[in-house]
Amino acid sequence: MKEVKTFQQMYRDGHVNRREFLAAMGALGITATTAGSLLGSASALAASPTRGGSVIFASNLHGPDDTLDPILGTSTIDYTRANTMYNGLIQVWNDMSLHGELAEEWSVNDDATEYTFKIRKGVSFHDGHPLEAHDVIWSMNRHIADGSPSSIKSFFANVIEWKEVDKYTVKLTLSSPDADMPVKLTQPQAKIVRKNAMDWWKAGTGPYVTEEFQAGVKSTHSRNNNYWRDTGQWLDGIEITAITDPNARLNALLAGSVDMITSISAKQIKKIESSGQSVLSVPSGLYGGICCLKNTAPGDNDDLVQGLRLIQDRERVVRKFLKGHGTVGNDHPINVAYGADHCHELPQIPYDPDKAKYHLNKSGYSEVELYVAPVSGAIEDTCLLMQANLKKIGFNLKLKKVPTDGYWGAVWMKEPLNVVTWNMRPTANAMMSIQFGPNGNWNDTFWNSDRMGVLLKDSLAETDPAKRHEMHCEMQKLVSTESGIIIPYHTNILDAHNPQIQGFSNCPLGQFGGNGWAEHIWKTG
Amino acid sequence: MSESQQETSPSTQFEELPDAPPKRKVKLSWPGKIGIAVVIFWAIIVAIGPTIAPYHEADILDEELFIVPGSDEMYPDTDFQPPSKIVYLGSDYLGRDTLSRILFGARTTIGISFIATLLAYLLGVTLGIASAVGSRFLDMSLSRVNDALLSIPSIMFALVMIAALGSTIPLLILLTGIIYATSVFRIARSLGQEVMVSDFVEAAKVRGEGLWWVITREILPNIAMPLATDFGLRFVWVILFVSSLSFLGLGVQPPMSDWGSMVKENLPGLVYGSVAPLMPALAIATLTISVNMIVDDISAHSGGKLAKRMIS
Amino acid sequence: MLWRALLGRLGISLVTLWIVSVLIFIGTNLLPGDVAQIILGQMATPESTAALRAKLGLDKPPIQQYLVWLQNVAMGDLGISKAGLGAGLGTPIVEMLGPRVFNTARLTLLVAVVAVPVSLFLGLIAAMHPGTRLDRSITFATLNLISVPDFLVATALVLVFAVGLGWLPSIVYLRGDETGWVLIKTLAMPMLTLVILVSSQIIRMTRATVLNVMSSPYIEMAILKGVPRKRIILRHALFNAVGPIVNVIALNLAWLVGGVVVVEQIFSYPGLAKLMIEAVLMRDMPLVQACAMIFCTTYIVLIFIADMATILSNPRLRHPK
Amino acid sequence: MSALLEVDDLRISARNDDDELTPIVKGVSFTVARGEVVALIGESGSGKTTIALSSLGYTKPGLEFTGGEVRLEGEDVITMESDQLRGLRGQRVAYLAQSAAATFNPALTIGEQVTETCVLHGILTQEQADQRAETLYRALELPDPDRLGKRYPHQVSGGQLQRLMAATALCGKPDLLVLDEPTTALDVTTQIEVLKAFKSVIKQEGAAAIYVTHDLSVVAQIADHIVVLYAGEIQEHGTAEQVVSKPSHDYTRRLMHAVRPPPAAGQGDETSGEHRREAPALEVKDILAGYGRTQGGVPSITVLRDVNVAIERGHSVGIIGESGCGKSTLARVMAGLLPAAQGQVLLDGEELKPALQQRKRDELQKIQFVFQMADTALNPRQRIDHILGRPLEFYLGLKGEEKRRRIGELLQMVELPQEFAGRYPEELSGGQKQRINLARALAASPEVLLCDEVISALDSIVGANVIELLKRLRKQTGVSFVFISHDLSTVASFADEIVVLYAGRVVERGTTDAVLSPPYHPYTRLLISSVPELRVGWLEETMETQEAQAGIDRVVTLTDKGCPFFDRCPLAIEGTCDEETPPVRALTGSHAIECHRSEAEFAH
Repeated sequence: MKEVKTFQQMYRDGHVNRREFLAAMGALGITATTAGSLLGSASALAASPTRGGSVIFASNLHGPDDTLDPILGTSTIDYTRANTMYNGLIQVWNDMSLHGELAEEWSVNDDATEYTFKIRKGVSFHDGHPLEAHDVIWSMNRHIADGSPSSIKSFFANVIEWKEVDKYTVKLTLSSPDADMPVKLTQPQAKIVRKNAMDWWKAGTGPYVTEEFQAGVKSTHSRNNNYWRDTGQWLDGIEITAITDPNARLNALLAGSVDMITSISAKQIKKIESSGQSVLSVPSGLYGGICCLKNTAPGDNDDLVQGLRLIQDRERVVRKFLKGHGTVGNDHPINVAYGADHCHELPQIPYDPDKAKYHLNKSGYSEVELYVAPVSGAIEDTCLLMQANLKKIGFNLKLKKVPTDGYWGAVWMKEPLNVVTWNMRPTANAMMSIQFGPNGNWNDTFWNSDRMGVLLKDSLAETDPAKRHEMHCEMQKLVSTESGIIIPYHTNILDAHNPQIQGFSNCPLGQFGGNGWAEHIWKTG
Repeated sequence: MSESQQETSPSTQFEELPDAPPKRKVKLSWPGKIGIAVVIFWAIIVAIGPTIAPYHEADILDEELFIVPGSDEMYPDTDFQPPSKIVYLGSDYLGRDTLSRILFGARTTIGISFIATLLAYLLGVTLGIASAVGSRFLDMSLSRVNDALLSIPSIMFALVMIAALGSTIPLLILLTGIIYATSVFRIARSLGQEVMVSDFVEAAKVRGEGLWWVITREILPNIAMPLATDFGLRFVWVILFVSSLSFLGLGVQPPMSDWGSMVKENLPGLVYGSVAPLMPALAIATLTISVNMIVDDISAHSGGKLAKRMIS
Repeated sequence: MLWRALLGRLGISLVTLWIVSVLIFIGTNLLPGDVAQIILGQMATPESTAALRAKLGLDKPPIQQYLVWLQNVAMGDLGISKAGLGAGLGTPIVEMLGPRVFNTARLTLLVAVVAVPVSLFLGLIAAMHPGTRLDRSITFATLNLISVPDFLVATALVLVFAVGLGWLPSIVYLRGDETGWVLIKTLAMPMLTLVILVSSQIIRMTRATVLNVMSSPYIEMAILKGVPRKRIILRHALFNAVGPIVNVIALNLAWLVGGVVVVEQIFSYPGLAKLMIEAVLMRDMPLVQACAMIFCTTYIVLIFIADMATILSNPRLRHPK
Repeated sequence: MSALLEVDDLRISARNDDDELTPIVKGVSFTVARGEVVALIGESGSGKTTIALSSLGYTKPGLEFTGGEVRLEGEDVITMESDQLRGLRGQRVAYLAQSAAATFNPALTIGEQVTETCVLHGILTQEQADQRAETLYRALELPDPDRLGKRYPHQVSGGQLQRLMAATALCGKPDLLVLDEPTTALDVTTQIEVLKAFKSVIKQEGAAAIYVTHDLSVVAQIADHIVVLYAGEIQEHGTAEQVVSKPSHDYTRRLMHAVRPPPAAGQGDETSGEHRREAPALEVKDILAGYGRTQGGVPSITVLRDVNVAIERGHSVGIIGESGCGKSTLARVMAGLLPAAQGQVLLDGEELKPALQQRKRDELQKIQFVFQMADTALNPRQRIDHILGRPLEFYLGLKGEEKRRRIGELLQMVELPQEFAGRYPEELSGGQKQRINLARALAASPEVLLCDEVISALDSIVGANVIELLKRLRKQTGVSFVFISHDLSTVASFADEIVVLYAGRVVERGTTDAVLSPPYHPYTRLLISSVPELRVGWLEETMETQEAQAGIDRVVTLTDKGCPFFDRCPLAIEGTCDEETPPVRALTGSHAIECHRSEAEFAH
């Protein structure tokens, strides 16, 4: 819209103030949320990056098990620290494309069992040591060692060996073909550290150096003046902490105690914006869902699952619980955020209590128990709404609320009905194969389909976009009708920050643009 | 008062004078009376709350209910709505009726607390009296274990146990009962010891009465009244404790409402000026303050002895 | 006689502490899940679990585990937290506790410094003028305050001072280098909440104890000797009320160290109570045990000090016949 | 003499919760002249303390002035402001309470409490006050006067505290002293000391005094005027001589009647031999008993040693001694409440197990214990019929109508109306409770009744009535009595035999006549001479005749060797009495004295 551009220009030049800008956008029929982001980009237009200043970042979870060791990372705060301190071999860009980071380039053999990485020259660790092949090999071997505590150990189950070819060349041999290996190497756990590092503080090559670290409290970081690339590094210092309580976290931002907070809830957006803070809402494939185990009762009953699909008031969930910061789910993980692989032709599953009632009656059940933990922003609310709606049609859904801790070990993939949340993966294929592939580690509905296996394999090799789309459509249809997953919504990645801080990317793979904001953002004024 | 007829006395003109003025009956002052009224009110709510509630505690109200006539907004906000004719005390974070949830929650919160307090008394009084009448060794062992339990912060104790055994209502009651039995134990023990050395217990012992008779006929009737007053105090602590636990998220299963978790789940509404978190908090406060006012009033009559025991 | 009384109390405290250690050990071993498995998480294989179990000494019989633990604790070695353990570089718990103990101690001391004098003053004022409007308002206010949940007090204060007036930050965010006024302002909200909660208890107790003493014959005698009221309270009554008052102060201080979970949670204050909750949630057994031992020891030590004060304030024991 | 204090139509009422007033003092008038001692005498409930306190402008909580005036040198103290009252109290009018042990603040030093008033009122500097206190300590014959001020109340004895109380009162040189039963809680030997000290100090200081008591014989020693009170009204008012020798009012005569004559031979109640059997009903042999951990048959605190007492069937044995001498412990040993460390308890010649838990029910039935304080001996939560019914049911297996009838008989026996069966103890007066207490013991149809100070907590008239009742019961039932008391005249009027205990040892025993007539053990002699007589001038006479040293109260302890009475005994032989256990000298009949001195030496 031309008008919008004009107003952005006017705002940047100081002809209109913030309130007038938002009012004008309202007059143009643009929703407040969109207007807010337009305002953000207007600011981005207005200011060129400036050097200096420091920020305080508050994540949603921390504790005594916070770690600087990349392979142990399990939470946003660990990933954020890893991205601040270290680099990986390969990185993923906002458009989900893969690019070399510490690997200048890489090559793969035909059956995807051998990879060769060229290590970048002239990179040095924070303690001054130069980066060489043996550092890469040592770092990667930590994932495959016996009894390795790596949280992504299983990603590398097919690794035979990492081998030094020369000082700057590393060769990886796999026992089975794996085209997704480069994607796995973008994980924050797969960062490269200096060989034989004992003390993680100086073991990275990343944009910021750790000054202080107290598990469960905070860490502080200062600019790495010998960084190997120029990505800005605008900030002088970064402080990373967490505030577990969501209200306290929000209050901290509002009170100016911190500059960035992760994982805000959609309900807090109104308050944040009306208080002059900025919201970063990045559409994503991230979703919350309900798993019905197909290998056990009652999930093996197709009518029951169908009934539960039809009782989801998806529109209301997105409207009320997500306040519009998300998209309606269609019981498969691949939403619009996956771009071309999303199947827009697939009809949307409606909210239909009558049909639901029909299927539930047919299922023979009048009562089931669902385990709920607050694993995803709106999942509890969604289940409560489902419960209330089921009550109206005479079906008793019992909710068993359990804490998040221990949930993934004790409940998920164990109790017949449970809730789940999945982060977005770089590709639709990666997402589908992790959760529904024949050999998927985390086939959390225990649904096995040979057809799915064939499609996953073929689609990887298929180069024709139309055919590929067709295959993906078929997979999405299969999952949404036959598997045990119910996906009522996909939620945007929601974070909030002080409007003085700018330069965030909209990579949907993690908080604040995939946790890797440290070297890009800057603070004005 | 004195009606002795002493035929042997030289004159009946001078009767034996009473030792002390007759005991005054407990008469409540106005805060005590208000307290009783509020407690009775909540007792009635516990009995009939769910039947008079306008909605069910699980009901997430339809958006149509909130459509303002003449407005073209089809999907008005239903959460954190201010009190109105549709929702007398406003709506909560999910768009449920706060009043209905308080009415339903009374049963959960008061019920759990009451049963837990009863359990605490059962345990505490039994062991406390056993300690008071039992051997030195028994007393010593029970007292030390009790001291040890007392030294563990109660919330922490509950937290570890609930983490260990899962959050269910029976466990909640059991834990609360055990935690509060420790202080009941101390009171019952000291009261029991006091009565135990009294002459009338000695008299029963000299008579050759068995332990059971001494406990049930001599000791219990004499410590019943102070224990009853203490029950009120303890009940208040238990309500607060159970509320704190549910505030920390260790409580009943959704959609059941209890007052502590209602405060917790609606806390975000505070910044929007919603009354949703305040209403259940007020419900707790009215009940606890009332019970305390009654206890205060009664113990004012018994010479503040109770206050001395409150320390335990 | 004095020494016997003191040694007796010391003995009782030590026995209690020992029972506490047993209870804590049993309690934490009730927590489900094998610590080794929890540490290894989804990566657990039978061999790696067994190896880690051996490393942690979990393969030994419970009594032996307990004795080893007790011995270590007695030597000041609280063990290694699970945090970072997998990499072979577990964090010694003593190191982890350091800053938390400091934070808790700082808040406790600040609260005590304000609450104790204020509540003694108010409690005595109320006791000196029983039945007056002043006394009744103090009594009524404290009655209400001890009757409401702590989270209500905390949220009400946030509503007024942080959201409404905007004077104070609604959470504690400590950079670590705050001093003086900035520190006070940063800690103001939890301090205020705790001061209110703690003071109500101490005020009521002080008042009740002093009034109780006031009904004793020697106070009536002092009145009949024409001793002014102020002197009666401060010299005659207070000296005899020391025991219970010190006791209630000790109990409240113990609560400040280990019982303020809700307040630490609401204000996100990195204290010991919050650490223990986090440790419980992560099944970090050594850390849970260490925290619990700290809480219980604090309680027992404080009560011991209170008992000592009571014993020492008793001239019968101080000056035997 | 000009009137120092005028009490004019004084009225005081109690206000209850319903704001209703109950009159306590109903228009009392009297005056106190300078240098004069006026006694207020009456039983509990007569309003005597309330009237006395009004001279300080004070009422106990719950009471209020409703009329009249109390004028001190013409100024009404009732209407004084609190500032004026503070100046009045302690400075012009000083108060001595009944129990010094309770009225001394345990947390402050004696010196501070004695001198507090005059320093606060600015009469003396702290230094002057300390000096004056020391002077007073000397005048009151208190030990260690120069260091006494630094000590705490628990470090001195009860009698000393009572005298210290006088020092406190006198320190500010008040015009008027108010003494509220200052000797009631003391042993006779101590009482006489304290009375002596009070009397001389009052004379020395020239102060006027109001002396409150229920004991006429004490009053006779110290008062110039006597005011007899009953239920808040004056019954009789006159000089001491006049009231004591020629009482005009009925109530005064009743009070006089209740005063037991001083102990002397011939008062004992000789029992006929009709119930006599071979073996004594109850006998204790070579008892050694005490408290605390027992090691090698010796408890850590030994209270009784070498005690032998036999109670013949139908006889009553009085056990007498000062507080702390072990007389209650002896009763507890007999009852089995405190198992003796050594020695035997025999019932009808059969040895009983030391502890009552091991004794058989019929053995328990035969020995019944009557507790000292009826207030605490009756369970306040049980009705009288329940209290009396339980032993009937427990020992005799009575039930229903039979039990009810027997309860009625018991009530009749203790002269209480039948309707008392439906009442609770708190609805009864002290004397009535004591009767129920007795009836409960009788309900078991016992052979031996152990009466532990059963009348010491009662007023004189009530107590006298209870003694009468006991005498009658003894005749009716033929039960043997062990009668424990610190009051020699009470024992003398009731017992056939007397056992004198001193510091856990039997120093003398024999028939009442034998014990109460020479030869005496030196301690018995002291006891007998200490009992005040109901005549003016007795105190002065006794003070001259008595061995001053023996009267001084000491902490009485059971010594490991020698005679425990050594340090008080006027006849003590240095080197013998403190080293060797005195021999038992058998005299005529069953009379025996434990002493190193020969019969001839203590016969005078």
